[in-house]
Amino acid sequence: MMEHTSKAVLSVRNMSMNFGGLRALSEVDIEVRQGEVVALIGPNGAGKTTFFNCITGIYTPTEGQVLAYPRDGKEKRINGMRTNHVCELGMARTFQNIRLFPSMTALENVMIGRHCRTKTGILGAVLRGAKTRREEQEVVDKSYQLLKKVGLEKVANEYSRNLPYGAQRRLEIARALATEPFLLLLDEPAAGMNPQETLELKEMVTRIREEFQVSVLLIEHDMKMVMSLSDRIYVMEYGRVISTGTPVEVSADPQVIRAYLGEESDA
Amino acid sequence: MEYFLQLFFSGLSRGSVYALIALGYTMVYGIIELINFAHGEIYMIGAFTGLIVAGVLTSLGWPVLSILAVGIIVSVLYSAAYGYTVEKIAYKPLRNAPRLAPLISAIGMSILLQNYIMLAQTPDFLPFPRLIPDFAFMAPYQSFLDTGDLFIISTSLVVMVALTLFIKFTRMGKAMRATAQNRKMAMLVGVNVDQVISMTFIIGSGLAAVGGVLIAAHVGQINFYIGFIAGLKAFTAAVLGGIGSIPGAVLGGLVLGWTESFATGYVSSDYEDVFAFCLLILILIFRPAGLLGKQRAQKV
Amino acid sequence: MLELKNIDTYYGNIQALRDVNITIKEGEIITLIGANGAGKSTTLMTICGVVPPRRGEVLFGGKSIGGLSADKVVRMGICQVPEGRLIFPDLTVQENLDMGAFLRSDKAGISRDQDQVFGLFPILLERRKQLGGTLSGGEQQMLAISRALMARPKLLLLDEPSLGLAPLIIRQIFDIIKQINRESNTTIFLVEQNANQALKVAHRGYVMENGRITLEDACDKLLANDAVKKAYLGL
Amino acid sequence: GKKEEQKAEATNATAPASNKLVLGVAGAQSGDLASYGLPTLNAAKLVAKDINAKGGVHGMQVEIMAMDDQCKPELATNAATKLVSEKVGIVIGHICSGATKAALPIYKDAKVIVMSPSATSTELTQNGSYPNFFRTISYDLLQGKAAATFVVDTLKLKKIAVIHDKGDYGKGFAESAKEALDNGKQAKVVMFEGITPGGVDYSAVVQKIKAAGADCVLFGGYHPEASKIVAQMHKKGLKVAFVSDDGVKDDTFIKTAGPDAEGVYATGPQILADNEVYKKAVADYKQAYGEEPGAFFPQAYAAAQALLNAVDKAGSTDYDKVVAALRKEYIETPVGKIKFDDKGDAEGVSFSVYQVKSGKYELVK
Amino acid sequence: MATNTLAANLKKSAIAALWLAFLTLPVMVIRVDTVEKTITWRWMHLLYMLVGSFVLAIAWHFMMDRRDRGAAARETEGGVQDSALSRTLNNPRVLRPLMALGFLVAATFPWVFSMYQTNILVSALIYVVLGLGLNITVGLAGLLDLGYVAFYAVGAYAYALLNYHFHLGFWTVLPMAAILGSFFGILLGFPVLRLRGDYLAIVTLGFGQIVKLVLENWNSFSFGPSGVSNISRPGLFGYSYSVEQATTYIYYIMLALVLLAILVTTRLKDSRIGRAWLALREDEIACQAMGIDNTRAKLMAFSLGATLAAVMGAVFAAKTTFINPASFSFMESAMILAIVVLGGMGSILGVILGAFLLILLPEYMRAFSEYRMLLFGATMILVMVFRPEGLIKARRKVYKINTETA
Ligand SMILES: Nc1ncnc2c1ncn2[C@@H]1O[C@H](COP(=O)(O)OP(=O)(O)OP(=O)(O)O)[C@@H](O)[C@H]1O
Ligand SMILES: Nc1ncnc2c1ncn2[C@@H]1O[C@H](COP(=O)(O)OP(=O)(O)OP(=O)(O)O)[C@@H](O)[C@H]1O
Ligand SMILES: [Mg+2]
Ligand SMILES: [Mg+2]
Repeated sequence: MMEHTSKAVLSVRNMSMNFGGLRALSEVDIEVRQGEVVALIGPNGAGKTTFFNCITGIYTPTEGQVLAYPRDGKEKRINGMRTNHVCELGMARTFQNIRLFPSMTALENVMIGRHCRTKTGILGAVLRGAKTRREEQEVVDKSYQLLKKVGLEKVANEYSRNLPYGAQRRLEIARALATEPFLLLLDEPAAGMNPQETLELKEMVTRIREEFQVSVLLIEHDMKMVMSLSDRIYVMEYGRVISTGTPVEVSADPQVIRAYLGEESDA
Repeated sequence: MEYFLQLFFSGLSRGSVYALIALGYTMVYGIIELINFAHGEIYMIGAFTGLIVAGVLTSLGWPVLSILAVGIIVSVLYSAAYGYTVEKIAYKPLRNAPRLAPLISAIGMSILLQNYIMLAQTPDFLPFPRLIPDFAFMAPYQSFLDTGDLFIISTSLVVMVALTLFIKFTRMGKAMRATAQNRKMAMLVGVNVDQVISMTFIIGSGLAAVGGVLIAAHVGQINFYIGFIAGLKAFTAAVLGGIGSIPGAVLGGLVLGWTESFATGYVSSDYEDVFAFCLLILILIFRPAGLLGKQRAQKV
Repeated sequence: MLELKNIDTYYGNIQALRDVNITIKEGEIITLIGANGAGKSTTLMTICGVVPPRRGEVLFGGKSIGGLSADKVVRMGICQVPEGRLIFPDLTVQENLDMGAFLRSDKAGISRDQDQVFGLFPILLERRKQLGGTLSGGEQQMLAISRALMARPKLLLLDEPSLGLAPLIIRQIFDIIKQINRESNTTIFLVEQNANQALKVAHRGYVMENGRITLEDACDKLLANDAVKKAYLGL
Repeated sequence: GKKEEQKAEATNATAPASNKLVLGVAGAQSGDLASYGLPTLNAAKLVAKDINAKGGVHGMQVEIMAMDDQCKPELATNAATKLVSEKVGIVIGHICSGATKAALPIYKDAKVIVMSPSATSTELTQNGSYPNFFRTISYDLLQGKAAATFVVDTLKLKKIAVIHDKGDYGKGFAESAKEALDNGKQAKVVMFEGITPGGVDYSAVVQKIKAAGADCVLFGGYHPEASKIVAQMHKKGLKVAFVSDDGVKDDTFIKTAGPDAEGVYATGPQILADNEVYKKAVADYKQAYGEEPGAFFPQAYAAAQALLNAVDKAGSTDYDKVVAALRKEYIETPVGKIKFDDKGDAEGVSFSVYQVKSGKYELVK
Repeated sequence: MATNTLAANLKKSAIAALWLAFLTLPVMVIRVDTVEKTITWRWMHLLYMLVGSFVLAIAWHFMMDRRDRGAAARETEGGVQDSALSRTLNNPRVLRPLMALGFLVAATFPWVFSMYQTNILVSALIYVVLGLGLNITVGLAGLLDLGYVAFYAVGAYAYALLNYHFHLGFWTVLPMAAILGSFFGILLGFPVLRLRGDYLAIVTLGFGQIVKLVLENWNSFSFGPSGVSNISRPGLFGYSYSVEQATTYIYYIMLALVLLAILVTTRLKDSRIGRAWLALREDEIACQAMGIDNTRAKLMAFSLGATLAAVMGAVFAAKTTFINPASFSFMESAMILAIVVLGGMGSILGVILGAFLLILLPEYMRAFSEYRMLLFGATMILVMVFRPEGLIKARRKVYKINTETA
């Protein structure tokens, strides 16, 4: 487990989000520190995905501060920043309802992730000089390596829409990694996987964290995975953070048990 | 003030013409998301059928209003049959094709139908009998609004209400809405998607025919090309109001009519269409789904 | 009640099901487990007529339904909760439920079932007027299940009903499955990743690998099977 | 290859190799303007049939080669090159001024004689750049002037609303008329505006005319719009003179406008009521096609007659000879007894003003 | 079995024929004159319809069976859904010699064929480039543009007016037209950034109409509906030449431009930018979330497409020497779109084929005179029904993976 004193990479203060009359998030404070795996759990409709949407620029939070600390260490306020800039900054996400590019191959999907780290413009593409060709080959190679990391190198040339659900989830992770993030945001990565596959996924996430030096913020309903993977957990209900702490602390919190885990714990 | 009112009513009568055609447009679009370029041609065929019926019945000496009624009924039946057939030939085989394929086949169908009517009938303009009599009680208001305008406006409104109720409350209407949103899912709750789509075309085309006969009777002339121009305008109206929305089609038609009318009245008719399209662009910039269109539920 | 005989199904040139045989008796809960991409969802889609089989027969109540279109199959009393929360995004929660009862005309029964569904998932009652597309993932899943329940099918096909649900709700879902099976004698065909739970509620289970059925047994036996334990239960 | 073609051309020019004379007919034969192009084609067919029945032109049977251009300039150049490639020496067309302008340089280069029944753009003949171009219709400038003169001098009206259909023809007429009115200084143009052709409703513009206090509407354009406007003028209680152009001087106008057509003035080529050729041509048309001839039919008929007559008189399709014959030989046509001046306009074609009286256009004295 | 299906087909066709005859009955048989109050009955037409539609229906059903069977066969045999045509054309062994042949024909064309043939080929080539340009916007980036012809008009008028007022030559104006085109592309691009799918379509359609209307009405600027005539043909070092020579010259200019356009579009398609467009087309939200600037990508697609259109506009004006607003109607945009879709969206070879089909077909159908547009419409429907992916399916680049690195 990481030291708690390491510096923050994401710090959300007092954030709220309203949809018309519905307050989906209210006064949420969440912090992710360097190298941590932080989990966000809570009942359905608690506002977890909305939280992701708010910090990645898909929604603009109604109130509050979202501060990010990219690798260069400078603090950046990112409320309402455009999604692509957030991604460029180094926060990449996956989606709860998978959003791959269905009629592109697995490899191409990952290559899209490289877009913001490469430079070729129109003129370069048309002239296709040595530099462009080099960059292009680099994109292909890097993407392939990433596919390998998530165990999809065999289906590199399959259309992503034809991949099974579980593979699509892993592909989304590879695509996100291709953007070289410092913070990886995973929305229910284990959904649709069986316990065995979930186990493998857990190991994969651990490996990725080590290898790419990323912090991970994770939404997940699979308690076994959450409890064994995360350093810290935030629990949300009705748009509020109701509990926070280490897995052990949280799973003993009676409020969490009432709202989310239920009495008997046989997961 | 009088001038303003005159322009207002001019816009109203013009707009209700657009509205009447836009209703069918929006309906078909709402279900299969196809800009059915052949819709204007169905409208034109409705008008031609009406003309032929009127010609035959006039020679038999029928009274005007009953000719109008029979003319509308026959041309509704015929246009509906055309709509049904067009769907079967040009769109149904393309259900699973890329999205633009049916659009192109719709353009092809539009060209085909235009030339078919041109060859079978005449390229020239044909006078359409004045089937809508001028009611005496409208005489004092005629400089604002005549009986024909009244007919068209009230038909649009009646059709709008009827369609809205139909879609909201009947089983077929519900099936249509479900099909519109997710075809696979609609199938899984037991909707016969083929039947729903056919039905949509039948209703939409029937409406086009009502419009065709009424408008032709009002304007007094038809040729094979009227559908194309009317179709473009009606399509614009449908989008303006929020495509797929039934009241939106009527509102869009009226707004378009008023824009053109006021642009003509206060600026110049040289640029009436420029105003209309600029308004369209402006509205869509601020309301990307049209005036009454619902923004698609987008959640990630 | 439902019988799949030697089913082969293809997506284009990819064969997804190979010689699949499954039998479901009236009143049973049957579960189908398998890895990602094994062909579980395809099996359900084949039963419903969305992806027709290239070879083999699908019998429902003794009648062949292999070539029927989806809506006809639904009319015969088979209803599916598809994978990935296919709901109507621009219909409200209420309208989504009404669509579930599309083929029914008994008003009283419908409103009774609706009350029951709202009883099961009170959050849906709260969100009744909200558009389906703006619900949270879990709420959408609940809605999809509820919509299928509204159809009062004879045979209910569930494709990963626990997907994206909170632990509390998952437990509740499996209770509901047992309950509707018991109370209204609905036959249930359950596809689940959560094999542990699925094998606990079901009577019999099938295991699928690469489009083939590799194992078929009573659930307690499968739970004890080492291969199953290792591959699907993560033990 | 090229050489053979050139040789063929050479032989073609001196003595026709085959026993036929090809007459090209180019214009809108499909698309939205087909109703202006098809009567021309039919007229040419009728004339050819007539002449062929009489043994042809110097023993050559006349054959019609139809070329559709939909009134689009690019298609017109295609049609023109096609006709040039086919070694056609005489062409009737094109229908629209725009298409004609696009096609003429090609014909000019290949020395093909072109005669339009309907392209009225003033510059086509008046700026002298197309010696190979002739027409059996007079041009916008004269027609606009004629209409303006009539409004001012005969009708003695003072406040004129000039309306047009934004088209080449209609706007050309309207502009000429406006210019004549402005120059004349006796009447005032109170409004000058274009309407959108094909519209369903022109009541807004009618209200505007009313508000402008005009005592005369001068309309440049074609009959479909004209009939809608007069109908709406009557409905909105605007009872002022309606004066229009040749595009409206058409029986279809009277048919479509019905009672509203009564009293409408239109300028048009003078066709004398006792013109036997005209009567015969119309009768033939009715017999052959079972309907009234459409727009520009008399002019097209005249063009076909004039061209074939010139070839006949010239003895061959030789360019210079035919041009000379066109300039010299008079011929009786539906539009009167005509020959062509140096610029290519038909002499003897002038404009008169007609008025609809009890369902017929009658010459206004 | 075979006779059985034949019998079934005949029966279906008979029913279809009866139905069509019924449908066409009023329009085909009756002609009324409501003023003279006369009615003409043309019963012969009914007979033609019956026979004609019976024959057509048989052919239709036959083709439909083949299509469905073909689809089934492809599924079982495991071939990727490529048609025989695209397979053959995508096979390098066939493609190379074919391209060589094509090049040879292209290079010598004006010397072998008549001026007419050259002339319509130039038209077709213009549409090839227009198609390639629209293919960027619609085919690659997925932005349905129904007002594409506006940019074509911009280029044409740019040359026509600059030539008229300032006597600027073709070669001077060509780059200016390109710049103007891309400027207009961005101008249109901005307001429509937020719009999706068909809303985009209607706004672009509106934009096209606005440009046309302005050209029609703004007399002092554009000479209104009467257009600009006597536009100079492209200059050749002050050398003067005949129409025929000019056609040949323009032909070669066009050939070079086509090759350039092909080069640009192929390279862009397989580049970083091309991939971004593809992603944009598939899922805008995910695309942006993966760090692609949607705004930039869209504007780039719009302005590149517009640039090509504007360049073609200048060539068009130089070729016809006369332009008027009527040449830039909505139907023209629809035609260019049809070229792209009919040929095969995203496929460059397809676009070329599509342009040839749609531009040359009506020309060669001149023999059918009045019926040509009828047949043309029918062809569009048939091609789409029997080849919904277009004549040639776009081919995906296969990436070479360098496993050693990293
Ligand atoms: N665009 C929107 N409009 C209206 N309500 C919304 C919108 N997006 C989310 N909501 C509502 O906000 C609440 C929070 O949704 P959110 O998707 O964040 O839940 P969640 O915690 O991710 O749940 P789950 O675990 O089920 O995915 C839900 O009740 C949902 O209905
Ligand atoms: N539309 C499609 N086109 C082509 N192949 C498909 C399609 N849908 C599924 N497949 C393939 O068919 C196989 C079976 O897929 P299916 O969705 O039935 O698996 P599953 O068992 O439901 O997996 P999961 O647990 O991930 O949902 C997979 O290999 C998949 O790649
Ligand atoms: Mg969520
Ligand atoms: Mg599945």
